[in-house]
Formats: sequence, structure tokens, C-alpha cells
Amino acid sequence: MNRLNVELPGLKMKNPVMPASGCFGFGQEYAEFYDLSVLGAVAVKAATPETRRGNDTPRVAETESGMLNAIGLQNPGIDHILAHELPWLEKYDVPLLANIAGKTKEDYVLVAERISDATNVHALELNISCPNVKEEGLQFGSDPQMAAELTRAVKAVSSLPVYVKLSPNVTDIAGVAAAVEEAGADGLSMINTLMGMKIDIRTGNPILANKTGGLSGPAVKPVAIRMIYEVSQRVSIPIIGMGGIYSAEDIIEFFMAGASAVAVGTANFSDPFACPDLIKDLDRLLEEMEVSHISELTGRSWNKWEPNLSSSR
Amino acid sequence: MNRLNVELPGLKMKNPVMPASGCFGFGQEYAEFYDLSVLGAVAVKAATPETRRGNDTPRVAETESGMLNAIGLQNPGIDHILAHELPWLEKYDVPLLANIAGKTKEDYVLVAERISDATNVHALELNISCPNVKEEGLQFGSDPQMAAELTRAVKAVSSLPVYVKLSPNVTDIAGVAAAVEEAGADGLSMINTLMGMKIDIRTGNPILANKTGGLSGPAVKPVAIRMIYEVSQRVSIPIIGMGGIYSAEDIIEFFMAGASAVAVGTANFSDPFACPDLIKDLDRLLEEMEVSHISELTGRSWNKWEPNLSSSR
Amino acid sequence: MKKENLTVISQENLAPRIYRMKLKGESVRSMLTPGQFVHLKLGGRHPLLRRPISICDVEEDQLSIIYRVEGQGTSMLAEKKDGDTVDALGPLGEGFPITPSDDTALLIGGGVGIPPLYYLAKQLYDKGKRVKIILGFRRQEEMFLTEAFSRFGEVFVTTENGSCGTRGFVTDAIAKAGEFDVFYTCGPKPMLRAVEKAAGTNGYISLEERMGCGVGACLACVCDLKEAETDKSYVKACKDGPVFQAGEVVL
Amino acid sequence: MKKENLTVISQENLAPRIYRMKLKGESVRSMLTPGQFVHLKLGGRHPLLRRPISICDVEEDQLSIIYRVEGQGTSMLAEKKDGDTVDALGPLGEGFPITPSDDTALLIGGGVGIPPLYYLAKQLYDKGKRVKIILGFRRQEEMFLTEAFSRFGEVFVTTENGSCGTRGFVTDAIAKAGEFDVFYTCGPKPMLRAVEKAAGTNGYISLEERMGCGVGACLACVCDLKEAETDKSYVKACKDGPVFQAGEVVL
Ligand SMILES: Cc1cc2nc3c(=O)[nH]c(=O)nc-3n(C[C@H](O)[C@H](O)[C@H](O)COP(=O)(O)OP(=O)(O)OC[C@H]3O[C@@H](n4cnc5c(N)ncnc54)[C@H](O)[C@@H]3O)c2cc1C
Ligand SMILES: Cc1cc2nc3c(=O)[nH]c(=O)nc-3n(C[C@H](O)[C@H](O)[C@H](O)COP(=O)(O)OP(=O)(O)OC[C@H]3O[C@@H](n4cnc5c(N)ncnc54)[C@H](O)[C@@H]3O)c2cc1C
Ligand SMILES: Cc1cc2nc3c(=O)[nH]c(=O)nc-3n(C[C@H](O)[C@H](O)[C@H](O)COP(=O)(O)O)c2cc1C
Ligand SMILES: Cc1cc2nc3c(=O)[nH]c(=O)nc-3n(C[C@H](O)[C@H](O)[C@H](O)COP(=O)(O)O)c2cc1C
Ligand code: FES
Ligand code: FES
Repeated sequence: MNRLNVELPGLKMKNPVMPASGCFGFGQEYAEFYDLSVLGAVAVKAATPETRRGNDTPRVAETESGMLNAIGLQNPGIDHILAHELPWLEKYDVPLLANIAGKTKEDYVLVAERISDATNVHALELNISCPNVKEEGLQFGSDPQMAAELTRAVKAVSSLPVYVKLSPNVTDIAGVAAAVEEAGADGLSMINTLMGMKIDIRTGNPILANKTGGLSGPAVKPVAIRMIYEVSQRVSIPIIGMGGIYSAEDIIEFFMAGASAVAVGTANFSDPFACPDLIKDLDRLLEEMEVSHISELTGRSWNKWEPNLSSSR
Repeated sequence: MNRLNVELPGLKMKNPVMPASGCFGFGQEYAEFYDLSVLGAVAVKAATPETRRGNDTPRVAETESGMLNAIGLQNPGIDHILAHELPWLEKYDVPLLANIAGKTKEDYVLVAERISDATNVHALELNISCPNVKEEGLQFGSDPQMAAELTRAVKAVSSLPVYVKLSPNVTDIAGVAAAVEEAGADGLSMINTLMGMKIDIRTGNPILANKTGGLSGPAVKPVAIRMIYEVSQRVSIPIIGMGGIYSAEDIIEFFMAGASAVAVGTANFSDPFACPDLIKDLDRLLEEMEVSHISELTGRSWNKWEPNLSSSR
Repeated sequence: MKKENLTVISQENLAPRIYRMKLKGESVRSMLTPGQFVHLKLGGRHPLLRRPISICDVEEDQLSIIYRVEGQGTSMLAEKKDGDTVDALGPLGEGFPITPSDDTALLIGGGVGIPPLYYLAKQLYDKGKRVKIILGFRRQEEMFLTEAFSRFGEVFVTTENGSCGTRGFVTDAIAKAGEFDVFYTCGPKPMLRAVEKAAGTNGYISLEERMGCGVGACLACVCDLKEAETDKSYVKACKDGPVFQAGEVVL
Repeated sequence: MKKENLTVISQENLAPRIYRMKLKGESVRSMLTPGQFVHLKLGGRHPLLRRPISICDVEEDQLSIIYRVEGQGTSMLAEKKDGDTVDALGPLGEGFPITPSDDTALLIGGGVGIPPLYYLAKQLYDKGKRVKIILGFRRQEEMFLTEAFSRFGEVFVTTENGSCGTRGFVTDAIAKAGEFDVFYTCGPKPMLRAVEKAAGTNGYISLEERMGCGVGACLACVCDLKEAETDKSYVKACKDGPVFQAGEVVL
């Protein structure tokens, strides 16, 4: 019996686990460890119109139960991604969620339009929340109006489902979520990283060359759970949950908070086999818990009535 | 030589370490472990006009490198605090920072006015950021205008220096900081807890009776450091830094980010001797680092010129 | 109330996931009252908070505790080897009072609520009281301490599936145990509620509440008083308890 | 590139804070190239990330590493006892190439940049190359491996305080070492810059960059290429390196 398959707009997934954008490159590296077809989906690294060099190094710093990163959206640009990275992934039976970033609305529209032609891209993920890029991206994530407008503009040029990746660095994340839903978003991804910093006390300088960076890993999980709990009660589009997932129990917690699928980021760095191991563990845990299908758990923390039988399985 | 004494508005401190509000009651319990006069100051538990029962239990849940709490501002009310709690503390040679909370501006003004008469209260700390109390407090913390107005109202009734305790659950903490400085705040305390949640996967319910709670402990330190780094460059009033302090190295990091004193919360629960141990370790570490006075380190991560010689020592 | 690194001197598996650990240290000499607990810090910073565990027995400078492996903290406890140390804060809280006027005591324990009653049974017995003990388990395989208790008085076992003793819950054995002057109970909340209902008000109840500080400072562990006093409407399980008079607090 | 729990077979203190650890496991048999590294996971979830450590020597299924205790990860490594295991991912990265046309190799190592050069010296020597070795330390007490290296060639020591060998930095011994065809260097960045300046371009440099994944996925460890190629302006230290041709990347 299959307890794990889920279907989200555009994404027919064997299981609800995908690597998170930026934590898996375009898959090549992890393909040396396992067959990528075992994954539910792959969220590929952010694409921008032009080649991006990213920030200076150091770009990562470890914190208690977490890490900071300030990669700065380094990527080879949409042309190269279309010509080399995405075609390489075609040999795997796995849907792609294409993460898109940019400086302006026009940037997002351009990348969305072009990347939608790739046959293995099944949905778009608008990264309106990357905190590591100066004077761009971020304001889209903190302003409901701008986020909605961006969503509308991208929806207008692409027939693919659009997921908006929300920033946790805001006063009212549910407000942003509601605004993008209203603007036509098909799903949400949350959360992106929390803005943080670490100082090397021997030098007095921030460890990251960019000074601030995005906090990810188990440290942020309670914040992610709270936000998904809040947003899932406010919107009716599905949520891809992420932020500190390291165990199958964590995945169940994200579902119970309100997620319909999950993404795994930092855990890949601790263990390259994180995703396939989580998928196996999750299946076993659901069996132990006598849960007949993972999607029954979505929103269980607030939705006390019977499982929604119309949900995909 | 004394490397540790610092002077902040209203607070002449032997050393820069105080227990954080809500994590030390009114001192009685920890006085069974050590002499409270060794502390730089004590931030006492929040006072409200009336007796508060607080939230249902469970009120705490552990997370990775952190904890969630939803005490709900339980306190015996200003009358009882003035009659019993503060007088008991008079036998110690330590200045008090009185934490104040309320539902309305009038609540804050009332408590501020009355508590200012206590002889051992040397400064006020406006808790505009407690995330565990429904429909109150929080909106003061997320709206710069309301925070400023509240600050002004309290300043009008009390001659004591006023510290405003900022919420990290906002898009633009520096905006709130600048607004309260403009309104006459003498200092800032930051950060209060991040809103979070944890679900018990065996039951599907949030562990806390209040569902959401405030995240504290080492997990949040990178967020605190980032916010202090940002705010200290924007305002010129001193900052009492807090959020995950567990070691003397952490204290140095908070100073380098921009703090002029620190508060220690959760660490007291892990070890009742946390504060006196930190004070000793800090002195030793400064000696090792050949720092002649702790206040030289304030803002070192962004302030690369010579130490400000006019700073207190 | 001291903080000390106690030394592990033995570790024994009593039943599935149930262990008895003996620890040695000077502060143990002050652990005189049954029902008090120690607050254990495991593993440096992970987990972050201490874990409350009841005092099960004390002999001079040796402390016995009995614990069930539940999560990270108790798993780390189970991994300790002889000679390792455990950072223990204690004794904490108010324990069971021994009331001179009561001659026969009924002790009612369920699961890991049983350990503190052992030290209590021993002290009652040493004081010449008559002791009766009801011990509730889920099933026979999970039983522990039943023989040790029989040194101090008659033991009545209940198991949920009837695999040993009376089938059902501890309350199903109260009638069988017969008369008593005072009762003492410790176990999960639903059990405490049932016992309070069945056994009356001359008794003492030990509560398990999630704790933060364990010393009375954080207000994590409060319970409402059934009848609020003028200045006090609640108590702290860690400091005013974990033992309360039956009927004193809202369960 | 495998993940395996290697078994600790010995641990030795070589100098203050410097340890040599020997580990055993099947995956070690594939660790053939000097300059490659293993990525070690210590202590479950704390610390969260792996730690890169160079391969210092390999004999059949036995790996030697030499490390300096810096922070949490290396402290935990130092606490390992014989029989404990260490989760190791490796071999990772591209190591030092041995170029057939070059007869005399100059190896220049500073501090914990020295260990990977040991395995290299051994292989060069086994291939019949002439090997000269410059080893830089801060002071005499911190020296290690100098005798072991002398099996493979002439060793020149430098110490910053002059307590042994040439006073100064590794670059101060290059002239003394005389002629060479190719150089190999590993050490802190300022040293690498100085060496690149002093020793020319026929050589190889091993870089230490802070890493996230260690396998090329996170882009934590990128270095700019001095001359960007059409499709490529940067390299990843973990995957394309840590060894690069002198002059290839911006230091
Ligand atoms: C006064 C008192 C005395 C106790 N005496 C004993 C004893 O003698 N033997 C024994 O086996 N257990 C006892 N317990 C329960 C014991 O404290 C928990 O089983 C233990 O804390 C679980 O920790 P963990 O890390 O293994 O589990 P986790 O579930 O990982 O713990 C997570 C958090 O929840 C708290 N928690 C989990 N379960 C409980 C619980 N039942 N009560 C209170 N807090 C809990 C933990 O302290 C920790 O903060 C006692 C509890 C209290 C309050
Ligand atoms: C390819 C490579 C090979 C290495 N080989 C060796 C070796 O053979 N022997 C040896 O002693 N050291 C070596 N190092 C350095 C070693 O990785 C660090 O000293 C170690 O990671 C410090 O970890 P920690 O937890 O003790 O220190 P912490 O300072 O607590 O580490 C915190 C974080 O910073 C990173 N970090 C700290 N210092 C360095 C550093 N110098 N380089 C890269 N990351 C760092 C850690 O990996 C960790 O993520 C190598 C580094 C690299 C990149
Ligand atoms: C090194 C790194 C790079 C990331 N790059 C991106 C990115 O390009 N686009 C994006 O939307 N999110 C990016 N993220 C955020 C992750 O996709 C994810 O939202 C976040 O890390 C929380 O999940 P985790 O705790 O499992 O890592 C990145 C995270 C890390 C750690
Ligand atoms: C149990 C608990 C109760 C708290 N109560 C208060 C309070 O009454 N008023 C307040 O301003 N902050 C309160 N706080 C927040 C702390 O003062 C502090 O800002 C926060 O915990 C971060 O510091 P830490 O990580 O060192 O604990 C409380 C925190 C905890 C953990
Ligand atoms: S646990 Fe802190 S008051 Fe009881
Ligand atoms: S460490 Fe992740 S790409 Fe090199």
C-alpha cells in the first residue's frame, strides 16, 4: 500500500519529500550517492536572468542547531540552466520545482516565462524571500501588495502552477500568504531562512563576508511550525513545509501543522543520504502510527474533524 | 582592575550581567543558590495592574537548542509586587529593572507610575513584545507609532529611565527602535522571544496549552545578534542584549554586535548558577583577550575606530 | 538543595525501558524526604533543560532512581556507565509528610509514579506504620519493584490486561486493600483524578508537571488551588509540590 | 566517495592540541590520492555540520589523519577512544596530481596544512621523485611529523620565533631548499599567497575554505578563477579542489 504519494498542483509526487532549493544544486552531486528518482520532487537552485557570482566567502557559519548561509543566489543564469542543468535531470523520473529569483518584477517574469518551457519543470517557486541579496527580492516578501502583484505577473506568463516561497522575517506572514493566494498562487513554500548573524569574537568581525545570512536547520523548526500552523488555517492552497527537517518525526510535525509536502535543506549537508533515508523512515513511522495515508495528517493540529477524503492519494 | 562595571541610564552595574525578566521571578528562588548582590542588575518578572493567572499548562516545551514558553504574564499584580516582592529585594545591593506589561496604554502608565516609587527600582522596561498574551502587548511591539506613543506616555509619568523591550517578530525592528528612541526611550532591551510552536506527534496537538509560545535559548542567538547589529547602528541609546546567552563568549559576541549590557534568561533554568558563573568566566576571558574594559567591545563588529573613551567605566 | 556531579555506581534494567540507577555523592545525604526529586542535567547543552526524576531510595550517600526511557534525556541516562557522572540538582520540592496520627497508610502508584513511593514505604515501615501498597501496570512484563515493596507491607498489583493481579486500574484494588487512615499516590494525572475520587481527602498526591527551572522561578509548573487564598491562587509543582494534599489543587 | 563508520584504532598526541588518529574501514581502500579529504560527522546533531580533514596517510584499510583541536568538532574528535566510530564521508575532492615530467618536488606546508603533504611525499618518493620539504611552525614545541618526513627527502624547518630551523616563514626557506621542478603547498591563505608569489606557477595549492556540504551542492566554498572561462567563473574547493594549480584561483 502506498501511504506516501501526494499530489500538489503540478507535482505528482511518489512521496512528499523533496530537497529544498539551494541545498541540492541541480542534483548532479547527490546523484553520485543515490538514484534521484526516489525523491518526491526536486526544488532546484534559484535561477536569475543573468549569471550571478554571489557573495564573497566565507558564505556559511555554523550556529547552535543551525547554520547561516549567504550564498547570494550564485547561479549560472537562465540560459545555462536551460541548456545544461535541466536537460541533465531529464533522465530521472522526478518532477522539478523551479526556484526563481530576480531584482525586479521583469526579472521574475522573464525567468518564469523561459523556464516554463523546460519539459521536466512542473511548477514554479517564486523566491521572494531570499534575505542575502541587497535591495532586491526581500521587499517582495515583506510587502503583501508587491508579493501579490509579482504573483499575478508571473501567473500571466506561465501556465505552470506557481508556489510562492514566503519569508519568515515579517510581522504578518499570514497577510502575505492571503495576498498571494488572492493573486492566484497555487501553493506556498515556507519558510525561507531567518535573518541572522554570527561574530568571530577573535577578530570582532561577522564570520560571513556578507555579514548577515539566512538561518536554517533544526533551530528554526519551531518558527516554521508556528507559521505553517497559522497560514494553513488562513489559506486553502497547499503548503510545502520546510525549516529544520532532520527526521521522519519532523515531517509528521510539519504535516500536522498544515503542510501537504515537505522540503529538506540543511539536513543534506549533514548527511548526503538524508532524503532517501527520511523517505524510508517516514514510511516505517506511518506504519507504526497506523496512519493509512500521510495526507490524512495535514492540519491535524487544528483540523480535528475527519480526514478530508477527497485529498489525493 | 575592574573590567566589568558598566553604567547605563539608571543602572550603575558592577558587571554587565543581569537575569532576564520572567526567568528569575523576583529573585527569591535563586537567592537560595547565591548572593544576588553579585549580579549587575536584576530584571524582575513583568508586572501588570491586576493579578494575572497566566495560561493553562503545559507552559513550556523543549526544542532543539531552545525552549518555548507561554507563561502568559502570570504575576501577582502591582499591589502585591510593591508590598512584598520589591521590598524583599531591598536587602541586596543590586539595581532593579522593572518589567511592565499591560493590555492598554493606561495599564502601562498606571504600573509605571506606581512602580517608580519603589526605592530599588532604578529603571523601567516596557514589555511591548510578549507574544503569549492574546490581543494585547503585541501590537505595541509591531507598530512603530504605537510603540512610540506608549513610550511617550510612560516617560510623562515617570522620572526613571525607560527601556523598551523590542519584539523580534517584526519586519523592521530598526524602525520600531528608531521610533521609540525618538519618543524618548533611554535604552532598548532586545530580543524578546520569537513566536514558535511544537506539536506532540503522538496526539497531533500543540504541546503548549496556549498552542504557540515564545522561543528562547541558543537557537535564537543568531537572530538576536543580527538585530542588535542592525539596531545599534541606527540608534544612539544603549542596548541590553539577550537571546540565548550561555557562555562568556556569547556575552562578548553580544557586545561586539552592539550591546552595552546583557540579560540571561533560559540559561538560569539549565543551571541555577548560570549568572554568577558567567560573570566569573567573562572576567577571565577579558583578561585572556587583553581587553581592559568590556565597554570597549560595544559595537566592535561595525565600529572599527578607536574605543569611545567617554563611555562609562 | 545543592548541585553536584553524582557518580554512577550501578545501572540495572528492571523491565522493558525501565532502569534503576544508583548514584553516589555528598549531596545525597540531604535527600531525606520521600517525594522530593532531583533535577538532572544530561549532555552539556543538548538537551537544554534538566529532567525531574523522583528520589526512589537513599542509603547514606547513595541515591537510587528508577526511570522509564521516554525521549532524549532518559535515553542519555540509560547510556551512562559505572563511573560516569550526572549533574544533579537536589533535593527539590516538598515531599510526602508522614502524619503521626495515621496508623495505616495506603500507597497507590502507577507506572513511573511508583518509585517515590518506595522510599516512602520504607520510612513508614521504619516508623512502625502499617503499609498497604497498590501498584498499577499495563501488563505483567512491565512490572517492577513489586517484590521489594512486599518487605514493607501487603502488595496489591493491578494490570490493565489482567495478566497479573487484579484486572483494571489501581482504583479497582482499593476496595480489596481494605481500611486505611491516609493514602499517598503518584502516577499519571487521570489516575490521580480517579484515586482522589475513590480514596477521599485524607491523602497526598504527587503531581508530574512539565518543568522549566525546577526551582520555582519560571512559573512553568503551576497548578490552580481549588480554593484560592487571599494572596495565592496557585502553587508551583516544583517548589510547593510535587506533593499536595488531596483536594488542594485542581487536577 | 562513500559514507562509512570508521573504527578508531589509535589516537596519539603529537604536540600541544595536535593529534594523530588512525581509523579503519573498507572505504579507506579507495582513498588513493593525497590532498583529498574526509568529511567527518561528529556527535549526532551537535555540531550540525561535518568537518573536513585531510587524508594524511593510508595503508590498506587504515587511514591516518592529523588534526588540531580548534572548536567543538575537533574537541569531540580528540575525545574518541579506541573502538569508537567516526562517520566519515570520503574520499572527497581532487587531490595533488603527480606530474611525470617533474623530477624534483618541493613540498611547503604550514601548521595543519602539513598532514596532506605527508601522503604526497610518500607517493612521490615511491615513484622515485626527489623530494624536498619545507615545514613551517610557530615555535619548536608545536612541531610534528618532521622526522617522519625525513624518510622521503630533505626537511627544512622554519619557526616564527626561530626556536628551530630558519627563523621566519616557510617562504624564508625556499631559497635554501634550492632548485625544484614543481611545488606543492598547503596552509593558511596568507601563506599560500606568499608561496605563490615566491615559488612561481608550476605548482599546486591546497585551499582551506569553510564548507557546508563538502560535495559541491551548496556553493559555500567557491573561489573565483583568475581567468574566467566562457561557462565558468568559479570553482568549488570541495569538489573541484581543494587542490588547484598555482595561479588558477584568486587567493
Ligand atoms: C516531579 C517529577 C518526578 C518524576 N519522577 C520520575 C521518575 O522517578 N521516573 C521516571 O521515569 N519519570 C519521572 N518523571 C517523568 C520524567 O521527568 C520524564 O519522563 C522525563 O523528563 C522525560 O524526559 P525525556 O527527555 O526522556 O523525554 P522527552 O519527551 O524528550 O522530554 C521533552 C521535555 O518534556 C518533559 N517531559 C516529558 N515527559 C514528562 C513528564 N511525564 N513529566 C514532566 N515532564 C516531562 C521533559 O522534562 C523535557 O523537558 C517525573 C516527573 C516529574 C515532574
Ligand atoms: C579541505 C580541508 C582540509 C582540512 N584538513 C585539516 C587537517 O588535516 N587537519 C586539521 O587540523 N584541520 C584541517 N582542516 C581545518 C579543519 O576543517 C577545521 O580546523 C575544523 O573544521 C574546525 O572545526 P571545529 O569544530 O573544531 O572548530 P569550530 O571553529 O568550532 O568550527 C566551526 C565551523 O567553522 C568551520 N571551520 C573552522 N575552522 C575552519 C578552517 N580552518 N577551515 C575550514 N572550516 C573551518 C568548521 O568546519 C565548522 O563548520 C581542513 C579544512 C579543509 C577545508
Ligand atoms: C546553503 C543554502 C542555500 C539556499 N539557497 C536557496 C535558494 O537559492 N532559493 C531559495 O528559495 N531558498 C534557498 N535556501 C533556503 C532553503 O531552501 C530552505 O528554505 C531553508 O534552508 C530552510 O530549510 P532547512 O532548515 O531544511 O535548510 C537556501 C538554504 C541554504 C542552507
Ligand atoms: C519562561 C520565560 C518567561 C519570560 N517572561 C518574560 C516576561 O515576563 N517579560 C519579558 O519582558 N520577557 C520575558 N521573557 C523573555 C526573556 O526575558 C528573554 O527576552 C528571552 O527569553 C531571551 O533570552 P534567553 O534566550 O536568554 O532566554 C521570558 C522568557 C522565558 C523563557
Ligand atoms: S519549573 Fe519553574 S516554577 Fe516550577
Ligand atoms: S562545501 Fe558545499 S559546494 Fe563546497
